[in-house]
Amino acid sequence: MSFPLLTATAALPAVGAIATAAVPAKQRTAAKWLALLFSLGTLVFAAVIAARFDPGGNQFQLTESHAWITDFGVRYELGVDGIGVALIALTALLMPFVILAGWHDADPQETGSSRWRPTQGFFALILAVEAMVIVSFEATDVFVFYIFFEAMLIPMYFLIGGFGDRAGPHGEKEAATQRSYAAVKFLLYNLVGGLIMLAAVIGLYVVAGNFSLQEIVAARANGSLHMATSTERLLFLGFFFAFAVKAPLWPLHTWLPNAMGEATAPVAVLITAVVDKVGTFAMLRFCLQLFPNASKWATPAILVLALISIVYGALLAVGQRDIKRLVAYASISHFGFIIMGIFAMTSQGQSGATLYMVNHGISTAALMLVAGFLISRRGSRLIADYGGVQKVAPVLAGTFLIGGLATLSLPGLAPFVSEFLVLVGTFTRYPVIGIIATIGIVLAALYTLVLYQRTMTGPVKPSTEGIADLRVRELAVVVPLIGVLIFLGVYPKPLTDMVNPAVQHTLSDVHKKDPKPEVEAAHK
Amino acid sequence: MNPVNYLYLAALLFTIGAIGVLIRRNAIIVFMCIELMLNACNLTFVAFSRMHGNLDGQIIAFFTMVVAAAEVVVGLAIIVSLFRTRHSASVDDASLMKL
Amino acid sequence: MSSLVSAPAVHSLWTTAADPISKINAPKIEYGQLSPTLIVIGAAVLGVLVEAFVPRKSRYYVQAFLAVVALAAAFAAVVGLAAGGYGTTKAHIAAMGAIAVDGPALFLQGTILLAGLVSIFMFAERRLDPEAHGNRVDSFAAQASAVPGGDTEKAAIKAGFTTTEVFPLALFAIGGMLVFPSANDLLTLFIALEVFSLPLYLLCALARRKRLMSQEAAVKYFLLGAFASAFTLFGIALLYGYAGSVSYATIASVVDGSITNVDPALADTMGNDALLLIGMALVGMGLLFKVGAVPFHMWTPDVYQGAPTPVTGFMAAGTKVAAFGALLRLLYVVVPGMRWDWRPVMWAVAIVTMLGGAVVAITQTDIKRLLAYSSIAHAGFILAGVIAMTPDGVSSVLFYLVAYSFVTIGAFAVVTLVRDAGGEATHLSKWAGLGRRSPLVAAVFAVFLLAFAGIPLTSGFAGKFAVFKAAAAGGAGPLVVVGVVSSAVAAFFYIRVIVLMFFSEPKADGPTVAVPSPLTMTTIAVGVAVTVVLGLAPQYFLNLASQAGVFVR
Amino acid sequence: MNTENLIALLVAAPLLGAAVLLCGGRALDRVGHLLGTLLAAVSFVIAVVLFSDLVGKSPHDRTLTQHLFSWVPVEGFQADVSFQLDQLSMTFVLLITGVGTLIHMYSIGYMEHDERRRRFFGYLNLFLAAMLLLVLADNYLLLYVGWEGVGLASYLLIGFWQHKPSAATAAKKAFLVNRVGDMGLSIAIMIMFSTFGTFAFKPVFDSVGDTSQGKLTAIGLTLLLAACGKSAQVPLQSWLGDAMEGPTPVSALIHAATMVTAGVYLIVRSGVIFNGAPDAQLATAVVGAVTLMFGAIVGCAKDDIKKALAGSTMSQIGYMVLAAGLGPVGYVFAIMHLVTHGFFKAGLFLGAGSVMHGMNDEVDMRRYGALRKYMPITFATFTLAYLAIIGFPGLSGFFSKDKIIEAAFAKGGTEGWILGITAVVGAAVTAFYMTRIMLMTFFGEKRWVPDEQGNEPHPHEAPSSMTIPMLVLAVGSVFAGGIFSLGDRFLKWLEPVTGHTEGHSPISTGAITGATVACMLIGMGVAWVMYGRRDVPALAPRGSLLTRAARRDLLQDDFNHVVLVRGGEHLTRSLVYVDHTLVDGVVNGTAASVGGLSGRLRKLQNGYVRSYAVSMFGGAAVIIAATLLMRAV
Repeated sequence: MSFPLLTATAALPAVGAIATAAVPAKQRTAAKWLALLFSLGTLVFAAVIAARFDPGGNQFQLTESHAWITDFGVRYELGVDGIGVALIALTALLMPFVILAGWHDADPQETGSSRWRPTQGFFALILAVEAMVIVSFEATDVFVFYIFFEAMLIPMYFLIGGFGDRAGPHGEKEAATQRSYAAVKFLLYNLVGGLIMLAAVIGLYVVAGNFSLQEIVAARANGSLHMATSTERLLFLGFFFAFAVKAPLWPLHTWLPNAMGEATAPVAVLITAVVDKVGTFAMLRFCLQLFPNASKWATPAILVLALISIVYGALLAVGQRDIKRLVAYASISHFGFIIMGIFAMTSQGQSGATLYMVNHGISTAALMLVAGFLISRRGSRLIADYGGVQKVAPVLAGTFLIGGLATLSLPGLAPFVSEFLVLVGTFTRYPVIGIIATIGIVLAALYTLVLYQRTMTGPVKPSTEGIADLRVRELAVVVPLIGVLIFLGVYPKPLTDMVNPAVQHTLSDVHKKDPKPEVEAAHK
Repeated sequence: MNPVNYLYLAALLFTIGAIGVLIRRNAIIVFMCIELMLNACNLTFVAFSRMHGNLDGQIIAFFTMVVAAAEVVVGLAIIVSLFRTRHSASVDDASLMKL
Repeated sequence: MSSLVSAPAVHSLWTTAADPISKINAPKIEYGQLSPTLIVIGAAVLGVLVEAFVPRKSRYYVQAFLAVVALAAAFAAVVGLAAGGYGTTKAHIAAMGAIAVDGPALFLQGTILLAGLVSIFMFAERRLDPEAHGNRVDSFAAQASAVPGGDTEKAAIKAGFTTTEVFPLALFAIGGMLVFPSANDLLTLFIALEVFSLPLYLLCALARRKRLMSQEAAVKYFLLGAFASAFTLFGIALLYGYAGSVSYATIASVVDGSITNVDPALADTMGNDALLLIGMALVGMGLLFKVGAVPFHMWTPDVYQGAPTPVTGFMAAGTKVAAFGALLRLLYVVVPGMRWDWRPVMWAVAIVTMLGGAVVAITQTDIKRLLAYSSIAHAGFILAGVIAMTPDGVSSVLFYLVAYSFVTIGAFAVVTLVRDAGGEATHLSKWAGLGRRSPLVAAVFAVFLLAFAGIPLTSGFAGKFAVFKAAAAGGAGPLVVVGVVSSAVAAFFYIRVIVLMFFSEPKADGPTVAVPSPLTMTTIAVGVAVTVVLGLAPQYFLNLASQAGVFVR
Repeated sequence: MNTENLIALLVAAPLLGAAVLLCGGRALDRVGHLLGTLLAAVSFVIAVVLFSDLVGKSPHDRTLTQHLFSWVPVEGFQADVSFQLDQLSMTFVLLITGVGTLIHMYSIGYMEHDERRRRFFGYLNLFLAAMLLLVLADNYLLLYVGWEGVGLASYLLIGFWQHKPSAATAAKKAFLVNRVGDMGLSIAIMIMFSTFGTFAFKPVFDSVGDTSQGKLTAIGLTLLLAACGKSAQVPLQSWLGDAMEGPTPVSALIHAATMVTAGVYLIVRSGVIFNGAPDAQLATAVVGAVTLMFGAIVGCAKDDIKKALAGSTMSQIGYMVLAAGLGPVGYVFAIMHLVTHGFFKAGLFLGAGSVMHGMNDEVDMRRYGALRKYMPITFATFTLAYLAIIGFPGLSGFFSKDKIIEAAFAKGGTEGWILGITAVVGAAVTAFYMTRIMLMTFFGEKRWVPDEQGNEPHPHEAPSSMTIPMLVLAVGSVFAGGIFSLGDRFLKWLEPVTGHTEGHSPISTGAITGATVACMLIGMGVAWVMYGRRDVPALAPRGSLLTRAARRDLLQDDFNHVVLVRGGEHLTRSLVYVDHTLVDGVVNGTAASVGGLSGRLRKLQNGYVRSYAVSMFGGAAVIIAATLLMRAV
C-alpha cells in the first residue's frame, strides 16, 4: 500500500491547526508564520497530487480505502478525479494568500486575559477549514463527505462570528451584534440544509446499503440496485437542497451577503471561494452520479433557478452600498452560472462550470482581498466613503480594476473562458436560457464598473486622502493571484485537459451526450 | 359474590385517588390519595389472585405494602422538611420553578 | 355468589395453602451472575453502617472510597460476565425467572455503573464552594433536616457537618437502576423502580445552596413519581389479571396465544385484551414518565433545575439509561406480538416529545432547564430508535444511551464550575463572554453542546445517525424527517449558548470559573473523551452494542 | 525564414510594450513614450514586410496562417490561438500600425506635460495589440478577445483623466454600451457553435451553404448588433460623443481611425454569412443609412469641435455600414472608405488636437476663430482633410464615398432609391457641418477669452512631433483615394477575400457624381451663408427645435437616462427591498413564529405540581383511549 497522499494532504493543515492553536498567547507572529508554513506545505502536497494524477487514467485515482464504521456501511474512501484535483489545487493555492491577507486581522486590540488567544485561534480555524474542505473534495464515500461537509460549518461559524472589521458603520457594539447575527444565520441555513441532507443520506443507506459512490454507481449501472422513481427524486432533492444552500442558489442565498459582509475579507474569500465550492462540486459529483434520472427530471426547474440567481444576483449587486455585500451578490450571480453549467449536461457546460469554480475562486479572492486592504485603510465598507483612490493609491486601484475586470470576465482573463464555456454549453441544449443568461455579462460590467468608478475615480475625497498604496505583504498577495488569472486566461489547456475526462465520466453516468451540431462543419 | 365486583371497586378507588391528587392542595393529603391508589392496586391484585387461583397476587400485595411504607418514610421526610421551611404544606406554594 | 368461581380453583387455593412445609424447595439464586447488583447494594448497606459507626470526620473519605470501590468492582464483575459469554451465548434468566442476564442487561449495567462512577466523583467534589469555617464542603446540605438559614443549619455548617449519606443513597439508586433494565417480571420491575426512585427523591432535596428550590424539586419529583408508580402498579395489576402471572415470559406467551388452555371460568379475565391494552398503556406510561417523554415530561425541567447539579447529572444519565432499558425489554420481550397496537401511539409520543422538547427549549433562560428540555428532545430521538423493533434498533438505542449519558454528565459537570456569589450561576445571561474569560471551559462546553446538537465527529452525531438509520430501516421514515426537523430547531438553542459564550462581551459582574479538584476534572475529561472517541471511531462500541442487541426470552 | 511566423510578432511587439510600460513603474517615465512609439513602429515595419511578401504572391493564395497553440479544447469545442493574414487583414494591419505609429509620435508632444504619460503609452500599445489581434484572428472567439481588448483599451483611455468625473462616466458608458454589443457577438458565436460545431472562419464560411437562411439571419443580426456597439451605430451610438472626454490622440486613433471601424470589419469579414441572409443585409444597410443621417445632423449642431467631429465619424461609418449592407457590391468600397476615412478623420482630429493644444484645451468652437493666422500648418492639413471628407472631387473621400453612393443606388428598387438619396443628402449635410467647423475655427475674427484662471490663450503652432503626423495624414487624405481607384487597384486587391459584383444603378454614374458634387456645393454654400458671412455669436443662439434636439444627440441620451438608468435604479432598489423583506423575511418569519410558539408552550410549565399531574393523567387517558381505538378500528 503506497503513501496515502490524499490523507496526508488533508492531515497536514489539520496538524497545522493544532500546532497553531498550541502556540503560546504571546508568540502571535510565530503562530502566523507557522500557519503560513503549513498552508504552503499543503500547497506542495496538492501540487504533487496534480502531478501524480493521470488525466488518461481511471476516473478516481490515488484512491485509499479503509474500513471505518462497518455498522453504518461506511468506509474511509478517498479518491480524486480531475474535478477534485482542480478544486484541491484551488483550495491549497488560495490558503497561503488568505492567511497572508489576514495577517493582522486577528491581532487583539485589547490585551485581554492571557488565555484569550484570538490570533492563534484565527489561523488555526482557517487551517481546520482547509483540512475539512480538502477531505470533502477527496471523499468518494457519501458519509465521509457528509461528515466533513457538516463539520466544516463549525470553524467557519467561529471565523465569521469571532472576527470582523473592527469598525462597523455604527461602532463596535453594533458590528458585534451584526457579526453574530450573520454567523448564526450562516450556521442555521447550512445546518438545516445539512440535516435535510442527513435524512436523504440515511434514506440512501436504506436503499443502497452502503455509501461508496463507485459501488452505488456501478450497482445502478448493472441494474443490481434499483431505485423507485419517487425515492430517487426525494433523495436527490434532499442532497440538492443542502448543496443549493451551500452554493448558494436563489432563493436560499440570503445568508451569503450577511456572512461575507460581516466577516473579514480573507474569511469572506474563504466562504465564497472555497467553502461554497463544495456545494457546487457536490452537485456535480453526488447529485448527478448518484441520481442521474432525478437530476434530469429536476433540470428544468434548477436551470430556471440558476437563471434567476444570475440576473437577480447581478441586479442586487448593482443596488448595493456596501463593497463586500456587492461582491457577495456578484458571487451569487456567478454561482448561478456554475449551477447552470452543471445542469446543462454538456461537456462544455460542465467543464466550464468546473473551470468557473476555480476561476471564480481566484478572481473573487483578488477582488475581495484588495477591497479588504482598502477597507482596512479607511475602516468603512460603504462605497460612498471612497472616491479618487486611484490618484493617491494607483497600484491599489490598478489591482482592484484587474480584479473587477476578471469578475466581469473580460477575455484574456481566466473567468472569461469558463463563463463562455458555460454559456455555449447551455446554449447548445437550451438556447433561450443561454441567451437570457448573456444579460448577466452586461450587468456584471455594470456593477463592477460602477463600483470602480465610485470608489477609485473622480476627485480625491478628503476622507480618502490619507490612504496609502499597497504594501509589500499586500502585493505579495495580489500579484500572484493576478498572474494566475492571466495565465489561466491565456492558457487554460492544462486545466481543461485534466477536467474533461472527469466530465465525460459524469456525463456517461447521466447517460447524456452533447447535442450534435446540425451542420457537420466542413473541416470535420 | 362475583370477585369481578372487587375489580370495579378497585378501579373506583384508584380513580378517586387520582382525582384527589389532582384537586387537593395539601401535600399530605395528596400523598394519602396516592396511598389510596396503591391500595386500590392491592385490592386488584388480591381479587385477581383469587380469580386465577394462584398466590402471586397476594404476595405482590405484601410487596406493595412494603414499598408503600418506604414511600411514606421518604415522602414524609421531604414534605416535613418543606413544611419546616415554608410553614405550609400546600403544593401550590411550591412553585418557584416554572416556565 | 361464589358459585361463579370454579370449584377446582377454590380448592387449589386450599391445597396450595395446605401443603406441608417440607414441600417448599429453596429457590436457586445464581449469585455470581447477580454479583454486580449484589456488590452495589451490599456496599450501600455497608455505607449505612458506616454512617452509624464511623466518626464524622472520616466518614466522607470512607464513604467516597467505599462507593468508588464498589462501583469499580461491580463494573469489573459486569465485564467478567460479558467476557464469560453471559451477554451472548450463555444469556439466560437467573433468580427463578426474576432477573435476566443477557446482552442488553449487561451492556446497560456497565453503562450505568460507569456513569454512576463519574457522577460519584462529582458528588465527592469539595473544592468548588468556598470553605466554610475552614472545612471543605461539597454541593450537599450540611444538615438536610435543618431549616435553611436557621440556627441549626449555621451550627451544622460551623461544625463542618456534611451529608455523607449521599453516597449510600446514590449506591442504592444505582442498585435499583441495575435491576431495572434486567427485571424479567413485573414485580421486580416495580421494586427496582421504587428502589432507584426513592433515593433520588431524597438526593434532590439535599442541595447546599438554593435549598428552597431543592426541596421544591424533591417534592415535585416525589409526588409525581409516586403518582406515576401508582399508575404503573395498577397497570401491573391489570396485566397480572390478564395473564395470571407477572413473569414476562408467561405474559408474552399468553399474548401470542401459545397458552390456550384457559380455564373457562376465567375466560372473562384471562386473555382479555382490554386488560392487556390498558395494563400495557399504564406500565408504559410509568416508564415514559421516567424517560421524560411528553406528556409525562413536566417534572423534568423543574427537578433538573432544583436538584444539586451533580445529582441532576447522575439522574439525567442513569434514569434515562435504566428506564429505556426496561422499556426496550418490555416492548421487545413481552408485547412484540401486539406491536400494531402500541406502535402508532409510540410514534405520536416520539413526535411530540422531539418537537416539544426542542421548541420549548428555544426560549429557556436557565442553563439547567435548557439541558432538561434538551434531554426531553433526546428522549424523543431515542424513542424513534425504540420503535424500529429490530435488533438494529436495540443496538442503536444502547449506543445512543452510552453516548448521551456521558455527554450529559460532562455538561452538568461543567455547569458546576461556573459560579458566582450565589453558588452556581445557571442563568444564561451570566454565561455571556465565558469564552473570553476562560476559553478552555467554554470550548469543552461547546464540544458537549455540539454533541447534543449532533454535529458530525461527535458522539451525538454517531448516535443520532444510528437511531435514525434504524428507524428508517424499520419503516419509520416520517419519524426520521420529524427528527431531522426538530434537530434543526434544537440546533438553534445550542448555537445560542455558543454565541453567548464566545461572541458576546463578558459582563463586569460575570461569574468566575472555579478550578475543580482532579475528581470533577476526571468526570469532564471522561465526558470529552467518550464524546470524541464515539464520534471519530464508534465502530468498536457499535459492535459491542450490536452483540448485546438480543434479549433473552 | 517563412513570413507566417512574423504575424505573431505583429501582436507581440505592442503587447510587450504595454506589459513593460504598465508594470515598469516610475523608472521608465523618461523613456516610456519613446519605447511605446518604437514598438508601434516595429510592428508597422513588420506589417510592411508582410505586405510586400503578400504582394509577391499570386492574388489567390495571399493568405498566411499561423497556429500558435490550442487555447480552450473541450470535446467538440476547439478554440485555437491562431492567426490568419489575408488581404483584408493586411489592409487593416497597415492602417492600424501606420496611423497608430503616427499618433504615437503625435502623442509624445501632446501628452508632454502629463505626469502619467508612460501609462498613456502603455494603454496605446495595449490598444494596438488588441486591435491587431482582432483583425488577425482566424476564429470568432479569438476575434472576440481582441474585440473586448480594444473595448478595455478604449475604456482606459477615455477615462484617462479619471479625476474628471465626466471622463470616468464617459468611459464607463462606452464600456457598457459596447458590452451590449458584445452580447450580440457572443450569442452569434454560440449560434455558430451549435449550428456548425465550430466558430473558425474557414469551416464556418465553407459550410454556410448547408444551413437554413433563418440561422444565417439570426447570426447576421446578432453580428450587426455587435457592430452597432463597436462602431457607434444607431441605436448603440450614444457613447461616441461622450468618448471625446479622452485625450485627442485617443479620439483620433481609436474613435475615428481604427477601433470604431471594427464593426465594419466584422460585417465584411462575415460577408459570406450576410450574403446568405438578405434580411440581415437590409437591416445593416438601413442601420447604416439612419446613422449616417443621425451623425450628420448631430454634427451640425455641436459647438464642441471634437463632438462635432465625433458626429461626423458616426455618419461616415454609417456610409461604410451602408456599403457593407449592400453586399458584394459594397464590401470593397466600405473598406476603401474606411481606409481613406482613417486618413482624413485622423488628420481632422489631430488638427483639432493641435488647435486645442494652442488654445489651453478650449473645445468650444465659438471661442475660436481666425486661427489660420496663428497655426498655418494645422490650418493647411486640416483644410486638406476637410476637402477630403466632404468628397471634394479628386481627393480621397470623393472616390470612396462616390462609389458607395453608386452602390446604394445600384441596390435597385425603392430601397435603392431611398438609400441612395439618403447617401446623397448625407453628403450635402457633411459638406455643411464640415464647412461650419472650418469657418468657426479658422475664419472670422478671434473670439477667445481668458479661461477661469484668467490666463489668455496664446494660440501657437504645435511642435514638430505633432505637425509631422498631421502632414503625413494630409498627404494620405489627398492621394489615397486616387491611388486606390487608379485601375481599381484596391478592388483587385480585396476581391479575392470579399468577392465583388459590379453594381448596375438605375441612373448613370455620371449623374450620381454630378448630383453628389452639387449637393456638396449646396451644403458648403449654406454653411458659408450662416457662418461665413455673419460672424458667429460667442453664445449659442437658442436655435430651432431640431438644432436643440441635435445638440442633445437627438434626445437619445435623455431616452437612455429616463428609460434605462432611472428604470434600472427603480428596479434594483425594489429588488433590494424584496430581497430584504420577502426572501429574507420568510426565513426570519419562520424563526420568529417558532420562537413565539415556544413562548406559548412554555406557559404550560406553570410550576404547579397538580397541573403537571393533570397532564400526566390526561396523557395516560389519551394513550389508553388511543390504544383501545387502535384495536377497535
